[in-house]
Amino acid sequence: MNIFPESISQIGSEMDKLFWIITAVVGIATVITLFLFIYPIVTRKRNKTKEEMYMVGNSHGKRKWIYIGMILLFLGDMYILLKEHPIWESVEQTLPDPDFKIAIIGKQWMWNIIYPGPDGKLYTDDDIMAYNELHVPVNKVVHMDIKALDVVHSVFLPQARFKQDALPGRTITRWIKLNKTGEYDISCAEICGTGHSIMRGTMYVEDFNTWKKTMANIYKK
Amino acid sequence: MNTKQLLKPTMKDIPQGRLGMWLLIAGEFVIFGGLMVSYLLYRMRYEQWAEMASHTNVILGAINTFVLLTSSYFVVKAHQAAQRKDSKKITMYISLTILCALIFLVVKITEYSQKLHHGFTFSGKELAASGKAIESSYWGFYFLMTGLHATHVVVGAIVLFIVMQGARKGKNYHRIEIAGLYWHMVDLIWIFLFPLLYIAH
Amino acid sequence: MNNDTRINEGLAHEVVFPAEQDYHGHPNYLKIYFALLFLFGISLVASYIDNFMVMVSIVFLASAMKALLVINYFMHLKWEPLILQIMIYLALFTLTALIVGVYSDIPMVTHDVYRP
Amino acid sequence: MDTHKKHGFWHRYFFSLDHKDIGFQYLLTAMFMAAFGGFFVYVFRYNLAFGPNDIPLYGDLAAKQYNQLVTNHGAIMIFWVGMPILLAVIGNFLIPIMIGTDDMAFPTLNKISYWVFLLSCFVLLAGFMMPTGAFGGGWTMYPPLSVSDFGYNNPNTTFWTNFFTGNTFFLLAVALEFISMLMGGINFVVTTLNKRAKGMSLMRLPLVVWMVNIANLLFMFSVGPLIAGAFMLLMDILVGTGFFDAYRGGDPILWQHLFWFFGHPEVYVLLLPSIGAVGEIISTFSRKPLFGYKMVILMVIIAAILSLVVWAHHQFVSGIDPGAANIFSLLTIIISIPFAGMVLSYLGTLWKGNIRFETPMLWALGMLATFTFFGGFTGLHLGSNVFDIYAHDTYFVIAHFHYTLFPTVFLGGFAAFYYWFPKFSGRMMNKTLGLIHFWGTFIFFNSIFIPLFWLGLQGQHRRIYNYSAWNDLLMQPEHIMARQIATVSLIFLLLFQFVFLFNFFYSIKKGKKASKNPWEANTLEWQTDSPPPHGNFDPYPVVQRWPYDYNHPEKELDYCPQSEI
Repeated sequence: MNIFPESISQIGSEMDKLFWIITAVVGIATVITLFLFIYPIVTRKRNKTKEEMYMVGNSHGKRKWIYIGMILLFLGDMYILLKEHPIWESVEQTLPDPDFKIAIIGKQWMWNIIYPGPDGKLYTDDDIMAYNELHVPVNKVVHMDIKALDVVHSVFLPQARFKQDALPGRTITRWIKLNKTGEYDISCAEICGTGHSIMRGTMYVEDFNTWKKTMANIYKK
Repeated sequence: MNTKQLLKPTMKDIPQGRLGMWLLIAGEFVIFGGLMVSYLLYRMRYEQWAEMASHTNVILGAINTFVLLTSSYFVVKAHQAAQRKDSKKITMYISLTILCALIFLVVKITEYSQKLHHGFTFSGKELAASGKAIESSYWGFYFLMTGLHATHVVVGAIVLFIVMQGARKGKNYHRIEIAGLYWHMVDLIWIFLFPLLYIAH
Repeated sequence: MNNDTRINEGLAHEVVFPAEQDYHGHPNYLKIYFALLFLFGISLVASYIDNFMVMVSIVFLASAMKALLVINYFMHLKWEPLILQIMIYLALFTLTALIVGVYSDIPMVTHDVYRP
Repeated sequence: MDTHKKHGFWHRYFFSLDHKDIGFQYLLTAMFMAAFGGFFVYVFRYNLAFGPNDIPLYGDLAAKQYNQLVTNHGAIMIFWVGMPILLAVIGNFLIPIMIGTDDMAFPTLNKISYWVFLLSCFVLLAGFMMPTGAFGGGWTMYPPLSVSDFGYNNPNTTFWTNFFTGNTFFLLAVALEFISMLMGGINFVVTTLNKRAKGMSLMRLPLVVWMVNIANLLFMFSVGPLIAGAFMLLMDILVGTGFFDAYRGGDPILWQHLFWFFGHPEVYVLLLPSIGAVGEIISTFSRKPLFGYKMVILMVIIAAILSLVVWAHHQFVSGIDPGAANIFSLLTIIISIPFAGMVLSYLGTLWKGNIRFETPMLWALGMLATFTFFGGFTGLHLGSNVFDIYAHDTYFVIAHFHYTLFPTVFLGGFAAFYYWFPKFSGRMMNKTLGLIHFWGTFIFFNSIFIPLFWLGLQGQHRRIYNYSAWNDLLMQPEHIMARQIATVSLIFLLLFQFVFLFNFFYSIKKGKKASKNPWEANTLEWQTDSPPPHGNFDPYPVVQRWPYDYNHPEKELDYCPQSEI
C-alpha cells in the first residue's frame, strides 16, 4: 500500500524524501522517549530505596539529562530545517523564466483558466478562457497567476505536491514543472461554500506537440 | 507615609479590586491595539487614505483631547481626596469629570453629524458608489474606533457616578481609585486615537 | 528572600485595604498635567510640518510620552509590583509581534483586484 | 460568615456563589455541549463512510448541512467543551481549595461569567433555527465566505435580515464565550495572586494552578486582536462595511492573521491546564516528587511567550510572504524544545517510581503518550513549511490536531475528572467501569486517526461532502475502507462514553464513600473533607512545604501533606 500518490514533478520526490527524513528524526526521538516511558512501568516494583526515589531534580547533576534531551531534539530540528530550506527557496522564493504563462481564477465553484492569446501575452483582449481544463506542456516551466473572484480558494495539485491559496485582492505567481504526462486532479483545498466538494478541475500534462495541437484547437474555438 | 513605601510591594499588597481592574485594562489595551494595528497596516498600504484623514476635524479632536486630559487630572485629584476621606472634594472633582465626559460626547456627536452630512457613512456605500471604493473602508475604521471609545466613555462616566454616590455616603472610598483607573485607560486610548485618525494626514 | 518572607506573612483571608493606607506616594499632579498639555501642544504644532515622516515621528513620540506620564503617575504603575508592570507591558509586546508579523503581508503587497 | 450554611437545590444550582457549585454547573453545561459535538461528528463521519442517505437518528444529509455540522463540531469542541472543562471547571473547582482559601476573589463576577457562558451556548444553538440555517464556513470563519451572502454583497438585505442569520449568531456566541472566559480568567489570576493561604509562596503552588494561570494570561493577551477582528467582521455582516472586502480596500488575509494570532495560543490555553493536571497525577501515583518543578514552570512560560510569535504556520500556503514563512517555520520547530523539556521531566518523575495503576494514572499516561508520540511529533512534519505545502488542509492536519486536542481535552480531562471526583462528590468512582472506559476510549481513538494520517498523505483534503469527484485519486477500495474503519471506531468510541455516563451518575449516588485523602496526595485540597464544606477549610491551613514531598527521606509515611507541621 503506497504512502503517497504518484509524484509527477521534481519537487514531489524531494518533498517525499523530506517527509521520510523528518519521520526518521522523529522516529529516533520516539524510540528514546518510548524507552524512558516503558522502562519505569515495567520495572516499577524492583526498587524501594528511598534516596533513589526522592529525586527533586533541582540539582544540575539530575537536570543534565533533560538538557541533553533538549539539545538532541534541537540538533534534530536544525537538521530538518537544513534539509527543507533549499526546497522551500526553490519552490516559493525563486521564479525561473517561464516557458508558458497562464492565470487560474478560482470562483464559486469552478476554476477559470486563462490562456494567453496568439500574441503569447496574458491580460490582453485575445485571451482565451477555459473552464476546469488546464493543459500544460511536460518538462516546461509554467507560471501560474493565482487569483480568486469571490471567496478564498486553494489550488491543490496532489500529484504535483503543489498548493497555493487564491485570495481576492491579490495575485500570487507560482511555478510548476511537471515531468510526467497524463490526466491529474485540480482540487480546491479551502472551504468555499456549498459546492466545495464538486469544485474539481482536470490538468492535462501533454508532451509539447500534442499540447501545441490542443492549444491550436482551443484558439479555433 | 508608612513603612510600605520603603520596600518594593508584592502582589499581596494590591487590593484585589485594583488588580482585577489592571488585568481588565491590559485586556482592553490588546483589543483596541488590535483595531489600531489593523488600521495602521491598511493606512501604510493606501496613500488614498491620507486625503480621507484630512477630512477629519482637527479642532474638534483637539478639544476632545484637552477635555479628556483635564478630566484625567480631576479623577486623580479625586483619588487623592479619597485617601483623605474628603467627601466634598471627591464629589466636586468627580462631577467635574462627568461634566468633561458630557462635553466630550457632545463634541463627538456634532463631529459625527458633520461627517454624515458630508456623506462619509459607516459602511461607506456612498463613497464606493462614487468610485472611491478603497477610501470607503477608512470611515469604517473611523466610526468603529471612535464609536467603541465613546461607549467606553459612557460606561466610565456611569461607573464614576455610581462610585461617587457611595463616596458621598462616606463608604467604599477605595472604589474611587479603581473607577479612576478605568477612566485613565479611556484617556490613554484617546491619546493614541487622536494622532492616528486626526493629525496624521 | 524578601518576597517570600513578605508573602509568608500571610495576609491571606483579610484582604481589605482601606484606601488611605496605600503604599504609593502622590507626585505633584498639577506639574504632570501641565507637562501633558505641553506635549499636546507640541503635537498640535508639529501637525503643520510638511515633511510627513518628521511630523508623524514627532507626533507619535509626543503621544507615547503622554501615555507614559499618564500610566506611570496618574495610574501609579510606577509604584506597582514588578510582575504587574511586566504584565502590562506584555500587552505592548503582543501588539508589536502582531504588527511585525503582518507587515510583510499587507503594506508590502500591491492591491490588485481581478475583474473579468 | 457561617462557613457551613446548607443551600436548597434551587439556590444551589442556579444562584450559588460557591466556586464548587459554579464549577459543577460549568461541568454539566460542557457535557451537554459535548453531546452535541459528538452527535455532529457521528453524523458527518457516517456520511463520509456509508453515504449521505438515511443516516440512523438523522436522516439524509445535504452538502450545506454537512458544512454546518463540520463547522459547529469544531467550534463546540474547542470553545464550548475544551475551554470550559479545562479552564473553568479545573480553575473554579481547584484553585481556591488548592491555594487554601474560602472562595474566589470576585464570587459575583464568577457567577456572571457562568451565566454569560450559558447564554453563549443558547445563542450558538439558536443559530440552527435561523432562516438561512447555521453558519457553515468552517470554524475559522474566513471572510469573504462568512460575509458573502450578506451586507454589501447582497443589496436586498436590511440590518435585521443580516442579524438573524447563522453567521451573526455564531460570531456573537463566540464573542460572548470569550467575554465569559475573560471574566473567569481575571478572577482566577487575582485569586491566585491575592488570596493564597499563609505560607503558600509562589514556588509552593501546585503545578496545575501555575498552568491554569499562565493559560489565562496567555488567553487574555492573545484574544484581543481576534475580538477586534470580530467587531470588524460583525460590522461587515451587519452594516456592510468593507474591512475584509477586497473590492473595497479590505484584505481577507488580515482576518487570517488576527484569527491565528489567537488561534495558536488557544491550543496552549487548552494544553496547559490539562498537562498540569497530568503532572499532579503522575507525581502522586508514582510516589515521587515532580522532577524539576521549577524548570517545568520556566519551560511553560517560555513556550507561552514563544506561542505568541508562531501563528503564521497555519498560513504557509495562504499567500503570506515566503520569506516570513521561513522565520515562522524556524520558530515553530524551535517551540518543540520547551515541550520536550516538560515531557522529559514528567518521564523523570516516572523514572524508578513506585507506580500505582489507579484509573487516573492510566488516563494521564495515555494522554502523555498519545500527545507526545503522535500529536507532538507530527507537529514537526507540519512545522516544516515545505511539507506543509502538501499536507496543509488535508486529513494529515486533521489527524494531527485531533491528536493534540483529543488527548488534551478528553484524555487529560478524564484523568483530572477521575482524580478529583472523590473530592467534589465525596464518593469513589467504580474502578472496573473506569478501566473499561479508558481502554475503549484509548484504542478506538487511535484507530480513528491513524487511518486519517494515511488518507491525508494520499491527498484527501478537508471539509469535502463526498469524494466521488476524485474517483481515481480518493475512491479506491483502500480509501473507502480506511474511511469506514475510522467511522466504525468513532461509533464505538462514542458508545464507550455511555459507560462513563453510567459510571458518573451511578457513583455520584451509590458509589462507596471516599475518605479525606483517598490517593494519599499532598496538596491542600486533600486535607479538607470531601466534598469540601461551604468555605472549604476550618481552620484555614498554614502551608509548610512544597506540594510534592513524596517519600521524603526523614519522614515515616511515604507522603507528607503541604499543611503538615
